[in-house]
Amino acid sequence: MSGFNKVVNSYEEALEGFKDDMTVMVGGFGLCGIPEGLIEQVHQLGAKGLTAISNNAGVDGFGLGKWLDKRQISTMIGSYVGENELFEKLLLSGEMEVILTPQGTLAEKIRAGGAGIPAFFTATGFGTQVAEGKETRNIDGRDYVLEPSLTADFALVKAWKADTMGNLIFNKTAMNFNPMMATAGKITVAEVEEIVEPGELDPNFIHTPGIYVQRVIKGDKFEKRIEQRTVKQS
Amino acid sequence: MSGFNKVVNSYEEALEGFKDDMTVMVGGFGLCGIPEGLIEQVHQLGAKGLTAISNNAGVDGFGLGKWLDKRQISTMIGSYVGENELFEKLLLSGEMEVILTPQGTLAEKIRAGGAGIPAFFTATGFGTQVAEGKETRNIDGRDYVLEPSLTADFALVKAWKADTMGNLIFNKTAMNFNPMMATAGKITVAEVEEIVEPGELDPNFIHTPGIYVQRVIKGDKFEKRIEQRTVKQS
Amino acid sequence: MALSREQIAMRVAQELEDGFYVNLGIGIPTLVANYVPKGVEVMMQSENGLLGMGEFPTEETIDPDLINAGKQTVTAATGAAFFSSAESFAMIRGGHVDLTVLGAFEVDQEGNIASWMIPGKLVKGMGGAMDLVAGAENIIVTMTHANKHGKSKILKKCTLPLTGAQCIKRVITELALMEIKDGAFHLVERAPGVSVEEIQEKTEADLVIPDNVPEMNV
Amino acid sequence: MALSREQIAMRVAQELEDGFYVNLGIGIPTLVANYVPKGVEVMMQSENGLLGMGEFPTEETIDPDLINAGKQTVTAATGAAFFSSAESFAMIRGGHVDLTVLGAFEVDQEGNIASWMIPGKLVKGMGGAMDLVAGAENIIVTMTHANKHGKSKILKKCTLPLTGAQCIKRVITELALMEIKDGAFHLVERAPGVSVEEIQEKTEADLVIPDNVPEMNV
Repeated sequence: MSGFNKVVNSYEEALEGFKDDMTVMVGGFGLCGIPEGLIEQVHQLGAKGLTAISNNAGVDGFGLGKWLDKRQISTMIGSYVGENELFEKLLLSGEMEVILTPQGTLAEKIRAGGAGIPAFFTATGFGTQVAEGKETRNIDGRDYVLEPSLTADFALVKAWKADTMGNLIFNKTAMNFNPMMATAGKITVAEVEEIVEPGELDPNFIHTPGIYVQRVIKGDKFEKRIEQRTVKQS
Repeated sequence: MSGFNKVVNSYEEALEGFKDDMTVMVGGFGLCGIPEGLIEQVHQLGAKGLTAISNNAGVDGFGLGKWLDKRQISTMIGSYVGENELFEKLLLSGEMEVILTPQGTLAEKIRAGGAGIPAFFTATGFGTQVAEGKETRNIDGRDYVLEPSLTADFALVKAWKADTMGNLIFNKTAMNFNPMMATAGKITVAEVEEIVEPGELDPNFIHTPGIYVQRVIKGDKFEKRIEQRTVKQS
Repeated sequence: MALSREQIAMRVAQELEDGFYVNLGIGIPTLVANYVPKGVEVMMQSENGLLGMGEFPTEETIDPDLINAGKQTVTAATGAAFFSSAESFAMIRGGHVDLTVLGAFEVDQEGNIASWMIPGKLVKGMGGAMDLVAGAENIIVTMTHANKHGKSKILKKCTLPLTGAQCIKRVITELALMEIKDGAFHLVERAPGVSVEEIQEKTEADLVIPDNVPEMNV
Repeated sequence: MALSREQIAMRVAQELEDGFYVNLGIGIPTLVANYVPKGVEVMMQSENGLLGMGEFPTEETIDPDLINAGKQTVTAATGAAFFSSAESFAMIRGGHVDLTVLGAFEVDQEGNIASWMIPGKLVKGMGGAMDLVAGAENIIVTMTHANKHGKSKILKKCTLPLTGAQCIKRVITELALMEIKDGAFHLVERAPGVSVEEIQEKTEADLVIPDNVPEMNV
């Protein structure tokens, strides 16, 4: 078998080597573009003490909410708690460490991690709690905060289509954090809706080149739950 | 006319406001993916004292080589002199200031400029001339150099297709520096091979969203000179 | 009379210019999209990765892969583009968005804004708000002038954890449009029928009042 | 006998593993692509924005928009991807490329490399070389052991401006394969028929020679 065939055939194989106390990135914005099957598998595995990096933490009982149910996360790095009551409770009680990070800074920290940039300056968060304990600097008259990058042992991402070599494309706003996270995982696992042969994706329009992806699994089902179902009055 | 129609009909209009002593980014890698008509127009205008940011400086008499002919560039920021004799001569004689910058650092400095990141750390160039006079820092056991970002008064880029709103797609390796430069110009002008109506480019596969692009011009001809014509022996 | 939420949105909408790329926050800012002036076209940026947000879908066209930053199902406008969160915030942080409209709990006369957290009570996270206030040159804050107990939210100094420091220049409330400069709020317009005295009374911050304060045209 | 350029490339090619993403520099490194072992598939990264570089085109398929980092016209392999220079160097700087092969003027026993400039004589610019040596964990330098006047280029300390500091661990010349560790070159293999004494003589650097130095299999 070619060394470039990244396809695995079970969730067990997709998460081989996943252990307690690891750092794991999980793609998605709210419930849009989350790797549902991989999240479920981590839930099944029951791994504990995780540092989870994800913009949100799902909703009660779905998405990363499942990991919260089992208290699998010891540290959560994200930007938005939202309407997740258990998350808010664990945060306020101090039962789970939560590092709230501005959304754009979070995205850039992950991109930087994948791109070998250990730290960068951003104006975001200067003068706020986010800057506490961090180096700040005035550059050309503006104040900035130095933000270190983020990487992870595993990055779990959701893509629309993959070829067997791990080239990925995403669909609409289900892209969100997935492409950056794909670059920042030591092991990046992509859960996808469709796997095609190499050459079927246009090389001019690959969102994530296969070099970043170690494993590809075809999801067995995607619930794609909608958080705010808004429709036009006709 | 809609405020989103970025199409201009002449090179004069495309470069309106272009003046002496400005900083200008020019896309392309070697002669691949360069905005030929815009380069020619700057040559015609005869603007002097330019700070030019471009990976290369064309070849003798073509591409940015034309600006060298007229001594239009006072400072050149690029990564590779290559086979451009006049460039090498102006560099060695000190007639033109040349800031040689590692290619990846150059690309990242431009991306950072467009993304509002004023500076970032990179291991590239540590312990070399490139790091001279720059802050260095050991982070988690590795040494890094602090690199400030780059922006420009004008960014001149070459794309394959644009819609009238300035959404761009690039073709193959003619992409190179063009997408980052498009984000880093106060005025970004895209010279393209084809202009289509909004909605004709798939929103899932836009390389450069129109928000970065102020003007679009359909190039009247592209010579697309090849530097190293290599073919397979059959 | 104090402006309704819709009227606040209408007044903000008057600031839209043809060709503007605009980011609208949740709440009143979202309503601004309903009052885009005739002859003006704007493109809405949604920080989860969409430039060119369209109207809500129908039951038939609803797509769970296409939402806005408020997690509502939306459509893409003609000429839209999708991109990653890193690209989206490159746009925002890099100052490419022409106008940002967002809500707040408090704003003070130094231009500080608090909008994301009430210690011990409400922790929603800052989401993209800190990036938006740090990245935009042109920000309009929409908020109520005072809380339901009548306590002013237009302050000398914010009491809640900040979202951004010294970044706010314009605020529109149900009572007034104010600009922040030189360490004070400057009254620019008042809601129709609202007196300068009422505004003064509900403003804890230093308020500079010019001789003539025109009524808003809403 | 000293290795030919092709033989150096053949020896380097033995380091390729199935599934490797590889960046090959200009010169001898380019030749490595011709000797990929049977049963091994590799993808070539070209730093101008191509992962999956294919063979040269025919006169019919030549495309000025499709070149490699050496500015040669190429084709794209099945499963290739095109991307920007920023993305390309994110791959390189981020350590995602499995093997980088590049040439040098000088290498020293601290792992420093000089490959981009000869003051007063040759200024080509560093191109992507500084990023490649800083980004890759696994680098092989191919070079001649000495210059045409017999002066060693395997040095105690580089004399030319550096491309990277303390980043080189393996060097293959026409005479030997050496590893750099603990501040010295370690002789690992010698070219067939080349004596340890000849290598020692042409090496200015400290050279650690084990009891048994096998011949390369090329």
